Amino acid sequence: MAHAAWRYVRRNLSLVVGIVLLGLLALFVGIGHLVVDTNKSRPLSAPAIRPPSADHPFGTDRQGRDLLATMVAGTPLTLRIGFIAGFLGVGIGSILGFVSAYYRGAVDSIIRGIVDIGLTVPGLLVLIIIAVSLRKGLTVDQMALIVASLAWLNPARTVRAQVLSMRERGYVEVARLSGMSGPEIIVKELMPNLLPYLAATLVNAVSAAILASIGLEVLGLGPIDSPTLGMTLYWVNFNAALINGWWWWWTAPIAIILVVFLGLFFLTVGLDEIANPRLRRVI
Amino acid sequence: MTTLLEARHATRIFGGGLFDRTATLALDDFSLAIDADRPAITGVVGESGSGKTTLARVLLGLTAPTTGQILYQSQDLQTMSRQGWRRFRRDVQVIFQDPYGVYNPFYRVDHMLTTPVAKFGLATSRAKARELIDDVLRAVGLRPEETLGRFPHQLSGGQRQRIMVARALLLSPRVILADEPVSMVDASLRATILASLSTMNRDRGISIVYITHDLATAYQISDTIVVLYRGSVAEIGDVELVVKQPRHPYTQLLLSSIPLASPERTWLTAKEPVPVAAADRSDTGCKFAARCPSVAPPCREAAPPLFQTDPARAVACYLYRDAPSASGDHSEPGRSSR
Amino acid sequence: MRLDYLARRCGVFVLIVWIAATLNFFLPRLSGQDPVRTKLLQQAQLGGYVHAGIDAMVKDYDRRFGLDRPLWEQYLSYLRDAVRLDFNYSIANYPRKVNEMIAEAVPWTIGLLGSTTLLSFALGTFLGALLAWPGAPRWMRYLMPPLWALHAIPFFLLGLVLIYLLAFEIQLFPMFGGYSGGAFPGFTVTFVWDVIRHAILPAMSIVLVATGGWALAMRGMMVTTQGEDYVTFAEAKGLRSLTIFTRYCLRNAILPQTTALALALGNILSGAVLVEVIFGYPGIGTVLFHAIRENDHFLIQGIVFTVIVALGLATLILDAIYPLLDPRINYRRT
Amino acid sequence: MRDLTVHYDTPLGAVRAADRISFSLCAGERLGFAGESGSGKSTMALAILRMIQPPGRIDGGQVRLDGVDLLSLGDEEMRRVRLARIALIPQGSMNALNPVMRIRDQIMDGLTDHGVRMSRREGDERVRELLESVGLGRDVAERFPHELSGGMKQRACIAIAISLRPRVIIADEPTSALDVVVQKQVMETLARVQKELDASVILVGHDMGLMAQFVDRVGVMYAGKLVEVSPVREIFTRSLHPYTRMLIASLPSLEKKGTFSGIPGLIPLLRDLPPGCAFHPRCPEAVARCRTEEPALREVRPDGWGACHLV
Repeated sequence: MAHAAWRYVRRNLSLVVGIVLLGLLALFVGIGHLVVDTNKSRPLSAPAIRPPSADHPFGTDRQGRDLLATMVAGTPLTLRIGFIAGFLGVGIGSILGFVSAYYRGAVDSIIRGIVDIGLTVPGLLVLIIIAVSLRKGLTVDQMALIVASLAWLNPARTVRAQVLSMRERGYVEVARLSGMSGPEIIVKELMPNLLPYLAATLVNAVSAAILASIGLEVLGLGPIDSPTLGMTLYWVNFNAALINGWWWWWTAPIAIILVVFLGLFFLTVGLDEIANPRLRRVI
Repeated sequence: MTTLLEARHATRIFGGGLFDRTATLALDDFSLAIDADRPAITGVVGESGSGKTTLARVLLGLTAPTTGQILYQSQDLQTMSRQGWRRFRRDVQVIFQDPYGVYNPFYRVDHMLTTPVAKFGLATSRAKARELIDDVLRAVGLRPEETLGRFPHQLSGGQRQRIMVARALLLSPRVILADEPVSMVDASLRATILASLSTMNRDRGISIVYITHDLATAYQISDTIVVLYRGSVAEIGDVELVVKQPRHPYTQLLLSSIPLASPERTWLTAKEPVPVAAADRSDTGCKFAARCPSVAPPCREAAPPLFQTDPARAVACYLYRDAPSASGDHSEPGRSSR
Repeated sequence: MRLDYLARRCGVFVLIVWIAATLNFFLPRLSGQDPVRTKLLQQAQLGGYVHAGIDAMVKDYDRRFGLDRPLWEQYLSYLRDAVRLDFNYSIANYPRKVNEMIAEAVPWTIGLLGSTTLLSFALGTFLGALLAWPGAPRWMRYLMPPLWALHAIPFFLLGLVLIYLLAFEIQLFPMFGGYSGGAFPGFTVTFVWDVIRHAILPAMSIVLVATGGWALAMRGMMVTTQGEDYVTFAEAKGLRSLTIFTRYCLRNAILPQTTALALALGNILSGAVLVEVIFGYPGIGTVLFHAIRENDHFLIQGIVFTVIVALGLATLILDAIYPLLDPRINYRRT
Repeated sequence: MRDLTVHYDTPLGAVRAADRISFSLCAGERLGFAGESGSGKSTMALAILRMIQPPGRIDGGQVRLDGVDLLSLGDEEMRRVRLARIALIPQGSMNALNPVMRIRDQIMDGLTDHGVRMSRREGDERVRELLESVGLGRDVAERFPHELSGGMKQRACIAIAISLRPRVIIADEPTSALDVVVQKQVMETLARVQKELDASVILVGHDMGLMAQFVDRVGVMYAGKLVEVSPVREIFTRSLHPYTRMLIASLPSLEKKGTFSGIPGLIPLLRDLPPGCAFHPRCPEAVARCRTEEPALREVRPDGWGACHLV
């Protein structure tokens, strides 16, 4: 059994590395919630600007937040934004992708037009305009919805491309001639082959959503009082932590963000390899 | 003569939309009738780009003709009721060309057979369904235990194509449309599959439309042959007449180009190769004019209609304009002319 | 054929410009009340630091976008201004005009963004091609994993790390800003050198990340191209391996790479905005950051519109160049 | 060629795609290799040009051209032999021409990489000459591959193949996927060009009709082995191997109906070949000896080689 497991690991190295990284993160947050008192992540709950010490392993920031508590509380919030926006994006995107690729006609050209133009427009700027307009106290979930508003563009494009190529295959025609209806063909014939691609697209969308949300937060457009990773970086920049040499203040969020992105990246590569084995030789 | 499946002046144009000026005429005023009473094998022969596949898709109702009608039991497909379509889908089956693209890699090959059984309710119980499937597999020369339960990539192209034939057989159809069924299969297996097609026609009374680029296989199993050139019928008639005494210059060119597997060396003539005229897609006149050795002025003005040169053969060529013109609307091959 | 293709591409560009203006106009109005008006009125009542300009602006704003005017009329006047790149005054630093401030910041962003994107694209593509070439030196193999891992990190994160390591600890480069405080902007050698020293860290944080991405994509494309029939035939023709590498593999693999560049411009710019904010680099990003902080709606809308249009232009240029690379494009309907 | 053997490493172990192939080719002769898919005919042809890509590898044997064993040459020497002395005409179905290069450049780069230095004008002249020799107009030089029809692309490949007047032309299924009328034109061009160069041609294919009308001698391959080599006339009248006879019988003729029949059974998988003669499970004339002992290819009659115990 061990040999087979080892062979599987060797074949899908990227996938395993991705899962391990995200597993570590989940462990950190899980144990953190048990061990650390997360409401210490609120301002004035600890002496300000303390380098990492016994009672504050990650040190404290200028507003008196215990950074370990902030990380333990903030990471799940950022991930939540990523997952909500990612799932919404892929959900809407794949439905639109499916419909436009399978039913073609005017619907297809409209969706294709929106997607092509939408992707050339820099997403962050549009999100800024939206966030600025909504200005009154954003919550984490509202943040997710804002990011989701553009997160569906890329999934729509990739799913449409996949379905278009599959649709020409013979087995869709045979299914139709065997009496299967349109939706049935989508679910029974196209969907199973699409799952690996969908999974890779989902992980991509989550990663892009997290990046967008952190970007907005760093610009100060995030949920001001929540301890998400992006907001922590905003305060780092706001208080010029770099220049003042408070290195511990930004190392923690950056380390965690790195683990998040590397984990998701390896996961995408791993899933891509499963989606089309030919890629396997490339890595 | 009651017709089973019939194309009446079917034409299909691709492109030609708002921006796309290059409209391609895939099928041009094509008429063909499959006889309901005497199931026969009709061979449709044509080069690539002659509209063979478009014809198959139009007859299957997968693509609607731009003008003209496709009738099944004298009902137009466009206006047929849902009930009518279900019957049409069951009675008219297909064998596709590519044994690799026709199988969904996600499922085992059984999926190709179990789906029609379920969808058309061919069997009351699972055992009955399995029995039905085993029969058709044996009918095409495959052993069920060696074939079922396998994934497509575990079977050879020949085996997969035979499963496709079995699938068509499963629904005991009245017509089978075979679009290049053996062109991607090895020579040794080609004969076996074509033989099973002709036994299906002979024993089970299934009319077959055999679409191919290979005139020799068409000759071997067809009763009637339609020679297609860029979407329109060049010559149509009894297979012996058309192959042994070809009338249309294009049919003659086709026959002379086939290298025969015999010791006599007649194929490689030493004459200078015919200068390949750029295929000018002139709209008016006979489409073959540009390449025709006996082209004449009338050929360039208008496309020649079908002339009934023999009781069982019609040719679309002005060389035979003194013959009575075949009944344009409804040319039944193999029937004595009125 | 070529003109038809270009005409369609220009059509898309005009569409992008129209969308940019529409987004700018409608999105703020999503939440019912017009945020610009509320901001202006707030500013006027403040009274604390009264500056006469605000009242003039409020009157001017009401004249053009007054509540009595129907929405579409407001929209039309907004469109007219947008096309003329006139975005009114900057609320926060009146009397400076918005397009004045943008004009100042744009060259910095183009300098940083343009150079880093081209550099990382060229370097990444060349590296990716080499990695797929059997004749490449062995040690190249080990270059791939670091580049690859770097590719997963957002630009501005690497920026933070670089500032700490190369500016704070080792003081090799300035930590902040586009040029030293006292320096007098002008085309003197010292000033230019000073600008370059300031731009190195931001540039590095973009190039190091983007290069990995291009290398990975190019290597994938090269591997597929090497499997193509025309490469096998090229070998059968006894061509030199360098000829096959450049004129057969590279020349074909570069096509999808260029399309990917056109698609990636949007993301690259979003990343660059954040890099500028982290480094306080005087480009569009920092101006936008301050505009957001001070709720300067006119400036925000001006920047967003200009950037979207600029990207639309860049994509149009790339689309115009593409047929030169791929002769088939003239005949194929895009 | 003496005992050429080619292996392919697959996850399920090494597969012998070509097994001890031996034959000799005279100057100006047309030798055909017929066989179905998986018979190893294309592998053998590519092995001559030493173009077997990993996971394939040539394991033994010799390929001598004018006395020089090509398998012992260095890579650079072998590169110079390709096109100059042995040229390949690719399969008709492949897109063998570089889609982003004009035809003229795809002819010229073959010449320049073999050290042929000529001015632009001489180059254009040479290209025009080559194109005309394969029946293509002068304007084709400036065209891109997607602007040419299937037949024209294949003739352009022939022009490239003969650009350095090679001694041997290997045509690997040159007209597969071409219509029968275009096929005839392409083969006529190949015949004329071969005569002008007095080069010899190896035609690899599965269409026995094409073999009958084009080549002088035919080698029949089955499951990686050469089972018969005979002059074309004798192959069709008194062949030495049951598989050849059944292959010919499976060809639909235009003379009489109902004369062609398939070969029962399945094409064997190269990784688990039956013991003894690989064809014995499908051979109607198989005897006990066929199941145990593999028949060697021997000269049964003058210039007639067969690998069958019954002959």
